[in-house]
Amino acid sequence: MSAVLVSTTINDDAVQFACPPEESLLSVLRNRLGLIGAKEGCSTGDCGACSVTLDGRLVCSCLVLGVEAQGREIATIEGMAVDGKLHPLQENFIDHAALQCGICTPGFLMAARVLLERNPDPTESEIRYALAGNLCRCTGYDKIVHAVQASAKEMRKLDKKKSPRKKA
Amino acid sequence: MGNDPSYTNQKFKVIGSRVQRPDGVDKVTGRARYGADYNAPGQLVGLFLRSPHAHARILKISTSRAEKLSGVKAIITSADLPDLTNGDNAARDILENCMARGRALYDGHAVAAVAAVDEQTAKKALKLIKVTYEVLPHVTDVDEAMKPEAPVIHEDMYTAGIEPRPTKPSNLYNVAEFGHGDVEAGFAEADLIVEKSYKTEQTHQGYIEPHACVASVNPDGTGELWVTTQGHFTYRSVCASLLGMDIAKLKVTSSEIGGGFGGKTHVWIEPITLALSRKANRPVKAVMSREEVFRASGPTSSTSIDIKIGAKKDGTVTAAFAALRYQGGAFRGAIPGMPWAMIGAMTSFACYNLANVKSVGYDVVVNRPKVAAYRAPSAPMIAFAVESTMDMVAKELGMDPVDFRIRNAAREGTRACYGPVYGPIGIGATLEAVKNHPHMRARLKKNQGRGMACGFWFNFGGQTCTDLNIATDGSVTLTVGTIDVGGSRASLSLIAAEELGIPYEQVKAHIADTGSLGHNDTTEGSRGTFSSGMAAIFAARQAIGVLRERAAIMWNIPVEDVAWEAGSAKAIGSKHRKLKPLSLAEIAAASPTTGGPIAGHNESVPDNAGVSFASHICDVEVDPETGGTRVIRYTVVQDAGKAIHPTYVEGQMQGGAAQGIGWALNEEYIYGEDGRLQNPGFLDYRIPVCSDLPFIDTQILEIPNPNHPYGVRGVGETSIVPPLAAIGNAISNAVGVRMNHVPMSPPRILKALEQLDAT
Amino acid sequence: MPLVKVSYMSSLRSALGGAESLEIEATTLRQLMSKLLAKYPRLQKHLDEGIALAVNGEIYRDNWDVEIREGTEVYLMPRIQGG
Amino acid sequence: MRYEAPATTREAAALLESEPGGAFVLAGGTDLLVRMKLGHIEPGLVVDIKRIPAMKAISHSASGSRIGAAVSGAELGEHKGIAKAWPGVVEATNLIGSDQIQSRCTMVGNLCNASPAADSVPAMIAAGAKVVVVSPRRRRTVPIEKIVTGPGKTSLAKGEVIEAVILPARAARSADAYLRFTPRTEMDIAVVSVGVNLTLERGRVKSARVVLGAVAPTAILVPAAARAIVGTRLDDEALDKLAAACSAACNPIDDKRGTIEYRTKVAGVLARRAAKIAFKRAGGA
Repeated sequence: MSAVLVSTTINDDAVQFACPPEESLLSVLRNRLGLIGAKEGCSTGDCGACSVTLDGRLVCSCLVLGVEAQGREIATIEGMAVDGKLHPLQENFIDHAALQCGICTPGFLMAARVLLERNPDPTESEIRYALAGNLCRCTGYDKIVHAVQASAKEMRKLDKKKSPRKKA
Repeated sequence: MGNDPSYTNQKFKVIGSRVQRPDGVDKVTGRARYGADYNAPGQLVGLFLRSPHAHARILKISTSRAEKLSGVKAIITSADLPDLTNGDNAARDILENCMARGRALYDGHAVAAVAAVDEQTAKKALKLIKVTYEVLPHVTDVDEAMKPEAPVIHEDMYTAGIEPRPTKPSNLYNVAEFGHGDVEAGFAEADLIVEKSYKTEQTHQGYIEPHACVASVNPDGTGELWVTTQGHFTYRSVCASLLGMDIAKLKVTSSEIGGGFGGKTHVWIEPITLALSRKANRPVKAVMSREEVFRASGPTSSTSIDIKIGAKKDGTVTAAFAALRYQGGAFRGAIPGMPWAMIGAMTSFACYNLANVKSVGYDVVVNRPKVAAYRAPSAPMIAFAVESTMDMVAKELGMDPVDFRIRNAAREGTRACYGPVYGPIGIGATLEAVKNHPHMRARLKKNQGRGMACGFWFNFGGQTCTDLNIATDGSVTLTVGTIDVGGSRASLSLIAAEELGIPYEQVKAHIADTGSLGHNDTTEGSRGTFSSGMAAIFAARQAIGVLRERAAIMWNIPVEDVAWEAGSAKAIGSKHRKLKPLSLAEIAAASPTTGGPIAGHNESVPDNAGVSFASHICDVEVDPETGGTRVIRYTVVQDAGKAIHPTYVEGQMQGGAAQGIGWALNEEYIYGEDGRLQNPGFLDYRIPVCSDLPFIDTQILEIPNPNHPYGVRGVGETSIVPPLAAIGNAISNAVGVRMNHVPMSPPRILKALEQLDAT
Repeated sequence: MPLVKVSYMSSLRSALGGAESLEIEATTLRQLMSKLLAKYPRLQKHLDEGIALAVNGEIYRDNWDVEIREGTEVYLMPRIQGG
Repeated sequence: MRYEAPATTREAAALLESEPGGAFVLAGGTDLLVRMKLGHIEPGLVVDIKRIPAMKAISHSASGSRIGAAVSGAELGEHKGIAKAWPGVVEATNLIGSDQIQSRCTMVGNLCNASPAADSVPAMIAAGAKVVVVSPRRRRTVPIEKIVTGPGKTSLAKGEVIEAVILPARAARSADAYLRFTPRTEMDIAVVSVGVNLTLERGRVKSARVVLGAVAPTAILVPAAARAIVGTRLDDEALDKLAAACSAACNPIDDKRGTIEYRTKVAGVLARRAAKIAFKRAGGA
């Protein structure tokens, strides 16, 4: 089991690591790079707690090999707040009590961010299906859906402010 | 003032406001550290070898080949764990559950554990351990286990609670009876009697974070344990006693907890991980896989229940009877004196005012994992049976089910089915709220139906120890020993701020490790905010006493002349008119020269967390061709006593309801003929996903608990009790079938529909 | 000293002399329990397994310094736990 | 375990052929990594095909579509042309798992995992899809239904790798649909599933293919079910016959996900519903 050297980009930073080829990206993030925000809830892709993005697509990092990251771009929860400012989704998850124990929260935030990037004005049903790959056992999802709805609204407003011409 | 817990009906400044939780930023940025997020220098990886058999004698465990594998540092079997339990049956059961002693009692029972330098080595070592089993006959079903021909799991198990004591051992370990009046006479009085039998399958708490810990034991007998738990003080005392350590020499630090719901009130891998560390003389980290969580932690009882209810034409229930058979896994109840069926029996008819009532709980062992508490443990199953039958009686009487329940609801002065007489309680108020709720008047379409049901839970207080320290800038540290499972750090900070008269933002609550406070009971029984909240009130009041003394020193006046109002010391009396009030921050700033740090402390046993009631309304839509059922609208009405942080109270209600919905429709342990668990994963153990649920509406009622200064009652558990029956009743109203087997999964509903068509 | 009516779950009946309830004089729960134990030593086994006391419906698992008033009913029930 | 990420299909095939131990293709990894994690397999070699351009490409024209074996479910779903021509195939593929799984899973992976409950397989068989199988020395085109031979088993020889799925040209007035039953709305495995593909002529079904999933060791094409609706306007009688033919074709097992009785009954229910959807999509009224 010889380790493979991998060069990749994580949260816009160039990163190198060595890992055995069978090691999951989740394990690399958590155990080699100290990025503990992605959580291991099942290791079989059924809970979504380990969600990160790989070249902009949402994936379960437990179902990606570390070696597959070669030359790719990875984003994790640790990169969501920029320059010390929380992302609107992060703000709203706190404001709306969309978390209790919080173990699922990083995964939900990653999934919700991808959703809103692709669909800035989702219906309740679209939100529920987009988040169906993330299990939460504390909240009954109620306040999570509300937080995503509030974030979508806020982000659309911000977007309009940033590019007022779009409106016309 | 002082330490009087009586309700005072005071006006609040910050209590009831929806502030941000102190752990929020850490949790949305990925910085919060859970059980698996800690590493100790030089740590080893701990893994467990588990029985593939439901019941087997362990003839031999050969570890020699594994021991020789390079990188293996310690192997533990029961031979390494002398029985130090000294006749304490409950402790011995815990020890045996953590590591099989001569017999494997269920699929997944640990038989050995390994500590090695890395996961790959540890996995290899597990494969090199050779266990020779003699497979024994097994039984996993509760009714089968009670049959005379069933294999007897424990040769020394003689049924307790019946006289004369049986002469033969059996799987029935306890019988407990509750009730009052004369049920036979009550049934004779009835115009109508409905009898029905029910079954509920085993469910799991389904917390997303698996059990995880890092243990480090030193040769001098001291040790540390980092662990995800609902009760680190309890883990400390249990682990220390099983391993022969001094309690005070084991420091347990609780991580953030990724859900527990009762499942993290008991130890599983922790004592063994400590034992591995002790043997290897290195820190050991052990994390359960999801499969291990399902196979070898503590799910609920599966049950079999008979109900009989008699009523008069006017809607008065004349008698009620329940027989409850609950399996507790391969062992007696989780804690002494607490068999699961007994608890179920106690809660059975607690919502009702009954002249004649009897509930008998039969506790049974089977070859399944040791049952643990799950949110209002034992109550949802019996509530499913009772509340389903109540609806059947209402229907036969031609009465509205809500009116029927209101007519029979327990009230102040009612003798509860579990014995005592109630003080002020909220069941009637939740039922009236349901009756008047707009949800009850919403239109339903074809194949849709509405159901409602009630639920009860006790709630508990317990041992509590809390510190409050004021820094020199006037900010306040509140140090508690009850694990925060749902936002209690925010609620407790609100309480401290309320008492001190300062803004919420000025208080920071922490969970202390076991070295920093006296014993705190586990966060169970909906006690976190209730008991630590009470202790926070008293600690704050003690600190206020100190603040007044310091102000008196600063002013050089008698302390009796100093009052505490709105966060400041005020000098009372006309002679002190010139003295301007001193704020908490000003007094704190002067503290180094007025006597040193300012603190308050409280240790107490705030008992009587106030019983709690809830009534739920549920609409479902059933696909009559597939039996698929969707919950389309859901409303929770619950008495919270006083909601300290209403948003988090809603969160408890919604979370409990969602768990109940999962239990009702799809969640179940499925055992094969071979006694092995077939669905130990989140794919086939189907907890609700986001798209399965509607918004869950809540209505908080506030009927003050007379034994808490603010009127707080426990709120965390009751909400899981009514959903099973509410959904069953809704299905019945949607498509006309009375489901008596939970989960009410599509195949079961379709079968019931076919049988209905056939008749 | 107030006269207290003590009732209990059926499994305690034989340990407590066989009647459905009994009366005893006590000012606190602790005093009540020590008097009961003195009179009915078989109660100790049940106490070891866990007993909680309900005073007018309010359940006390540990805090037995609660004062009892005249006419109070004390109910002996299992000491249980939640999740 | 060795990891290789070759640049061509032939290289991939050569690597798979020369590995003496267990050699596995890694596309999305959503089944492979689970099996590795649970200890069901211990590969000696994993060949990642995502860096092979032919495997990542989608082409679509009037003469048919070619979907590379490493194209993810999400990428397929985003291809408007294929989604319009083969809504049933695309829906079925998009039902595999959550959004997270969709980012990675592939039709070919779903096929080669050889689960009787695979979502995309009944829809692909109904569509008359074929796969391009490449070995170090040759390349052949095989109908989908010839690939899976039983639970977890395929007809692929050592050194063979699937490069792409070929969907035929879409005839006028034709459409497909796929339905499955799962207890949850998402994150679930089909208890029963049905793919229907049909072509209309003057308002009547001219030809049809009906395929059932999760009711037999492999997905099964049910010619009797197709016959039940050919020549009809999907009146109730035809639908009843369709349902009966589907139920009759079932050879399911009792397991943790469903009973024989349940699967048999619901196969017919879903077939009716799927046929109606396909009929409507094809312009039938």
